[in-house]
Amino acid sequence: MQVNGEFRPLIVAFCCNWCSYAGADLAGTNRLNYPADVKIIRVPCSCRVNPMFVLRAFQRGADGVILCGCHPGDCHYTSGNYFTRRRMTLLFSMLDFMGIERERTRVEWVSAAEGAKFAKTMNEFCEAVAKLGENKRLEDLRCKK
Amino acid sequence: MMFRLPVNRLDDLFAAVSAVNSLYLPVDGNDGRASYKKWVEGTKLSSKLNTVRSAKDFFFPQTTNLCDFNVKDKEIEVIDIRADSEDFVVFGVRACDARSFTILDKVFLADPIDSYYATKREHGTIVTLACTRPEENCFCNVFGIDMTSPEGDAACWLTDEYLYINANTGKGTAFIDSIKALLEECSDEDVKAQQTTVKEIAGKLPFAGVSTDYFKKNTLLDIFNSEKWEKLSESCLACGTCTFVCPTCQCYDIKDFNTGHGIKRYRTWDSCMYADFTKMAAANSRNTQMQRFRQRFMHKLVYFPDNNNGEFGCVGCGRCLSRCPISMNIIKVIKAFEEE
Amino acid sequence: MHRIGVFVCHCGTNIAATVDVKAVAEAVREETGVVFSADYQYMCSEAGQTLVQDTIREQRLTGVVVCSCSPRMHEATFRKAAAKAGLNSYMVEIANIREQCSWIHKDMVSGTEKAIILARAAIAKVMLNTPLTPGKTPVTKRALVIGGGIAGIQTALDIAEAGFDVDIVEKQPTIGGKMTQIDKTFPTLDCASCILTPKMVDCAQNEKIHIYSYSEVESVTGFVGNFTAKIKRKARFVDEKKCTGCGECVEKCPMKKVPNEFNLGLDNRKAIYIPFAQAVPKVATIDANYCLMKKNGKCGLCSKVCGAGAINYDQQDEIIEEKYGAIVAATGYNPIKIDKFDEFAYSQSPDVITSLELERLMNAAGPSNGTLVRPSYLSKQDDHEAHPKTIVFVQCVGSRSTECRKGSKEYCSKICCMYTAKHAMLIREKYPDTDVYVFYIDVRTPGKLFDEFYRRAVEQYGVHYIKGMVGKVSPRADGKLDVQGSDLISNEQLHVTADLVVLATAIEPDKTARSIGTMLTASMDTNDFFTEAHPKLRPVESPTAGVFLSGVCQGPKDIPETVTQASACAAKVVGLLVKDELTGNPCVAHSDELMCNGCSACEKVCPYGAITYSDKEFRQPDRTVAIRRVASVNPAVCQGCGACTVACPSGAMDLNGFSNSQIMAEVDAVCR
Amino acid sequence: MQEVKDRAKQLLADGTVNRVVGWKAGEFSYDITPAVFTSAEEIDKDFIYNDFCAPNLSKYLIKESRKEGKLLVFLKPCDTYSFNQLLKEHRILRENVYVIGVPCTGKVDIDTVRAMGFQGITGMESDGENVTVHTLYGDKTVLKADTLGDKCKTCKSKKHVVYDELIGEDGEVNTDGARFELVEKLEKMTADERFEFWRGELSKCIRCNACRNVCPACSCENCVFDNPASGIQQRAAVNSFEENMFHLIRSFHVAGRCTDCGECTRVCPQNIPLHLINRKYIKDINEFYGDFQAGEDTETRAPLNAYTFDDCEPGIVYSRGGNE
Amino acid sequence: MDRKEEILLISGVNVRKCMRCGKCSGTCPNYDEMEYHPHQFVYMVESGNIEPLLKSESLYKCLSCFACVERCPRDVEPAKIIEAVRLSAIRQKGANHIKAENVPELIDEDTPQQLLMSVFRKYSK
Repeated sequence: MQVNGEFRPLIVAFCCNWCSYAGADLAGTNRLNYPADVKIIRVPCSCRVNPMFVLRAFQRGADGVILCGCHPGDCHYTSGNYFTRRRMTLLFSMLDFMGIERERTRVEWVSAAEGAKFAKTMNEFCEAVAKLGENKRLEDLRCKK
Repeated sequence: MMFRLPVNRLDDLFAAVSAVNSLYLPVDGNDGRASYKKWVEGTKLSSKLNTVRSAKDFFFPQTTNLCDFNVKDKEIEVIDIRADSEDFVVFGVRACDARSFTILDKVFLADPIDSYYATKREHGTIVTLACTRPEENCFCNVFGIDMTSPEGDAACWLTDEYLYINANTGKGTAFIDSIKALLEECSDEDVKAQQTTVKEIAGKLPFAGVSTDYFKKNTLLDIFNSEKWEKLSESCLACGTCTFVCPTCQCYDIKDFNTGHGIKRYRTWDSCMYADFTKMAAANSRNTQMQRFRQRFMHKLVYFPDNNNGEFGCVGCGRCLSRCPISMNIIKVIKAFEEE
Repeated sequence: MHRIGVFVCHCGTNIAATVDVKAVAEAVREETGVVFSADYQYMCSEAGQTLVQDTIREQRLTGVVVCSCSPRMHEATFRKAAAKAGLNSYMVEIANIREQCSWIHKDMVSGTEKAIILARAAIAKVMLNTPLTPGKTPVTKRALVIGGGIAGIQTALDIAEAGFDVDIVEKQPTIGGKMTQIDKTFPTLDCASCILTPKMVDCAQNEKIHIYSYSEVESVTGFVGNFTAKIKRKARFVDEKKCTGCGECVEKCPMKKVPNEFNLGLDNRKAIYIPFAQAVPKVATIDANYCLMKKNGKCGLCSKVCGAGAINYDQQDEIIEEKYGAIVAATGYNPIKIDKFDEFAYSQSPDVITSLELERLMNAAGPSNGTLVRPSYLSKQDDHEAHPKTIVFVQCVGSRSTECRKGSKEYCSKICCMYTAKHAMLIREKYPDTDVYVFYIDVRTPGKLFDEFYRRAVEQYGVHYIKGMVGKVSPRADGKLDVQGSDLISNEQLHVTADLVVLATAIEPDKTARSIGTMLTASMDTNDFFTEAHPKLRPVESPTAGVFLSGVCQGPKDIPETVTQASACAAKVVGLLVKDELTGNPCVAHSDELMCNGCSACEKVCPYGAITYSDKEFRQPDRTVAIRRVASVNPAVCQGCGACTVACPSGAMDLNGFSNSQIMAEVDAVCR
Repeated sequence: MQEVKDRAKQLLADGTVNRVVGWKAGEFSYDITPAVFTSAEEIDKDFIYNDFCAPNLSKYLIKESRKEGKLLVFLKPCDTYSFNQLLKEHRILRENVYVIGVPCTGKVDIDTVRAMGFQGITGMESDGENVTVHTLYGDKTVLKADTLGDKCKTCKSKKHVVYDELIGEDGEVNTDGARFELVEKLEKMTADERFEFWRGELSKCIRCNACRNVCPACSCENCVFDNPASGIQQRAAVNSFEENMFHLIRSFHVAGRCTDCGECTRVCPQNIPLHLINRKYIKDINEFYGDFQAGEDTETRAPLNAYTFDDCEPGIVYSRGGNE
Repeated sequence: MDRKEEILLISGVNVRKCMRCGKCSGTCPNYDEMEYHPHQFVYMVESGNIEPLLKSESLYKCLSCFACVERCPRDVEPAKIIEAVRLSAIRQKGANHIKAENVPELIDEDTPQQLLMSVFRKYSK
């Protein structure tokens, strides 16, 4: 998306309810800035994120997709993020294999106490995606305005 | 009137056509298979007999955007998205594919006319190319098609030295006129000679003697209720390969796609082999794969001829024979019935 | 037709300072399905909630979106408010425009723009919400405790104390567990039986507690609040109700050469036996493997002498079925087998013993009546060589080791450092002429008064602690033991001639734990310890709802820690049993049977064992009937993580409240 | 192979089975059709097992094994992996199937032969070493090794992992890793090159569903791409995104379940090397979580339904080469 | 490659697994003959303090009885480390021991070629 002649990436962040969403709340409570480009979608657990959600986001115009969950070992549901870890490692590896820029996807473990990490992660991710520019390789032209 | 052009000047011909209109012709891909590509400087005409996908794509593409609309509560705004069509030329269409347009025309140009198809037909010039080395899968002659004198707006013959061209329609004449500077008028002797040789090969093709009489002599219901369908269809995978490579299959589905800021209505090819083909609110009219399999062949061999003066809905291009994952095809179906 | 109401909160200036709330309210009014939007100072206030409720009624709203602070703050508030106005509480969605918008952005333009997008996402989601009703299941007010050691006893006592019925199933003839075999406890050095046996008696006398001794759990079905367990009462050939525990039968039994498991085989017992004097229930048990009557039908002495007529050689195993609301695993531990550790010569010399054997050798009720003797001299305790003059303790035998081939454990067994200090101290106190060496890798003494205790062993009692490991123990012809080990501090190899070597053997979960875990669908780690629902926050619950963990079955721990956990576990059980019915979380997974392939992928990833399979008949499109294996989710057990929804390739599994279509609608909305 | 035919007739005759799932001869030597045979006459007439019988029969058993009576199926070594995988997912009723393992030395692929320049192929014969190709324009003999399809060129195993009886000698699992060579080559390319490669390949897709419908791992009762409720239903690959979407999601759904039988590539009418996508998953799984061969047994958990505490982090993707 | 890496590569041992229990040295039958003991080999290689080991006679005192390998609770395999240090020392001296041009004169009828090959491999760089 171009805003005042400057490219602003659209970032979709899936956050697990118990750790990362709370971490994002904490970032807010501590007034830690990160770009408004980030739109958070709450899921019960990172393991709820279906690869098709990730692709859907790209289809609809997202320039980057990030998944945040509890640190391995801290999952509210004991094992959810372990499955996430495998699923997303393989999916992102495949996207990379298909030539989709690997910096457009990321998984980060953020606990409910890590507001600062959440903000830092989002700042870094936005910057990395902004550098890449618009998502052209997984776009659906029909969805462009 | 026959014209010719030395083979080494083919590129000049293509360049001249391209200068005016888009030109599409069969090109070899890196996997050795041919497909239609737009001609650009350096593009070479394929040496293969035919393309994997048929020339149908130019007039009835796999997906066509029909219109856009916006919905706001109960208001609907419809937007016609059709841009002005440009003229184009398809070169190198074989006799079988050329005949497919006769069949497609009967469907799409009958009342009510399909304006999307009609527009494409209007703007497209089909330049055909006679076959010289038919494949074992070819059986166009079963349906009375002469591979050595293809239909189309203009027909071509390629020999070692020359490309011969002759107009069949007014559009074809106009096409030849547009490139006349490159052509010289000539006799049709060489063409005749080639036709004789190729016809001889065609007569020896494995399926040259296949007869379709069974489907003319027996009633629709007898064929429909035959026990043979069960066995013939038992290993069908229900994929749409035969349908999608077929030059005469013309079924489509209409879908809406919500882009988030409007609806796009488009149509896409559909296949009667699919379980959800013509699925209706209540259920599906054909519940088993046997019924769906039967539908495809009944349509080509019975329903279509019944409605079109006995003309079969197949042109014998052989694509389904070479592409079916389980090697079940119309020839095996015809033969199974002919056995009786 | 949707009728959505959107309420935008100012939160004083918390939101309104960075987000143009009026513009948000206006913008969302344009959205399809939205029939009402308003902004308000404090949505969570009484007045704000009233606004929501009035609007629901006046506008006949089908869904509510509140743009405010995090749903973690006030989702419950607005759900309750909506419910009061007659709207299903799950038709409410929150757009987080405070923590995740106004508080992190400074610029009014981008803040407002983002708030509108977040509101749209919530609207898109709420349009796909469906009214949900939490399922309710009744709770059987009875608990089952598997294992009657100190963990099980404490848990049972606490549950009974709260007024609930509780059954203890113990596979041995008596409850009490490992603690009954221990002589003294650290760091106070009080006698284990003195503190344990009163608790055992309490169990027996408590009318809320029923003890199934010499019994095992055969099967468990059901789910939280509604378990059914089958308990096998193994035939002990003595009528528990009649037996008075007088011991006359034991006295008369001619079969004397049965290895006494209570004393770890250091002495013998009879074929009919009471494990120890304070056993609960104090009932005799016939060991059918040795009883002459059972083996060849000749003898019957016990039956003759039994005044109560309690002996019944024809007794059969009995299966009892009982319903429970909660189940506690308290299956305990055992020392590992160390016969593969050749270097310590455990199998070669009787004078190389495990620490638990030492407990028995030092116990007044043990095979030597409390006098410390070398096991090789048990039958000639008066010999002047009987008393060990030099004792070597070896730490970490089988613990902290990756030698799986020997049966080693990678974990630290946690209790050995302390009990070794205890043993060393007790020996030095009672037999000051004895030299005691302790070879250690590390001494680990976290715990109240623990390090002080260990230092006392060194400083007051003069126990020689050597940093290093024993490499080899070789029995000598004269019965003494050559101990070769390294002293890493002085960088020497030491050779000690010892009379007794005590191995601090690693402990492992009881062998029955694995099968019980499977029965309970409770997950276990690779070491067969039960896994907690959360390692920090839910340490006494299994991830399987209604299953609780007490004692060492969850991980190595000492007695004080075990008792602490046992009581915590009881508190959790009571918290469950006190409810008349369980209100489920309606945001659970459900399977569309028409789409399910029965492939079991979902079952494999479910941490709660909430998914089961059954063969069902389905009418096919061609009107024939086919039987397919399909999954179904028990909503009372499912916790709603959604792992199954992604594992399912056909998309048959979906999650209420976070369905595929809802999440995708949100994605679409934020990307619009 | 007469032995195969005889055994089929024998088992039919003694009532062990009431039908045989096998291969049926076609018009030419190469157009083999999977078929169900119910009598010795049918077997004598049409049954065939030779170097052209490439189709993997295991997927037919999902339906067939649920019918009345026991059936006999012939499985090549690589087909037995698919069979096992389907057993593991409870898709085949094992008690209704009698499995005979048949040996395989690689199957001749008609498209490979055509790509060698042959036109008008009216027949082929193989003696195991050489293949004689009869065409309208003359005959020629070529090495059989040169005529193999992609699935056979890098055969993963000549060992039958499940069978009730075996005809011929059992072979060995191939562990040379040759099947990953092309994947490796792609991995070494730059992201731009990989993107171009896949765009070029996937843009050929006509969404005929042949890959999906032939795939033994794609055994869903109702595929998400056919299901309007899934949100990703597709009738056709409308544009480049949907082409990617279909193949990405399909391969993810079969990741850890794909036995690498290679049928997808064999049947693709557009010659898209689809197996490379699946092999990439297999290669990644092997590298990240330890060697795993789907269908090797019926017990081991699929890698995506399992985890270890110290699995690699998704970041491993970013630390690898090939991102220039 | 520095010396430590070389030793780790040759031995294939992960010295970080050592938990300093000393059981290797507790079990060593030739302990008293050695200046540096098995646990010290492991520790010193880990800390990169390898020069003293290379100079020490201990290298050649190890009996390669593998008792330490058998007994080590963490599967560290100290004997392999000692062997690797020994190999490293030999390789260091290696170039001087045998050169390609010296090989022909060593060949006689009784010496198996294989021996020469392994000598060549072991004692030259």
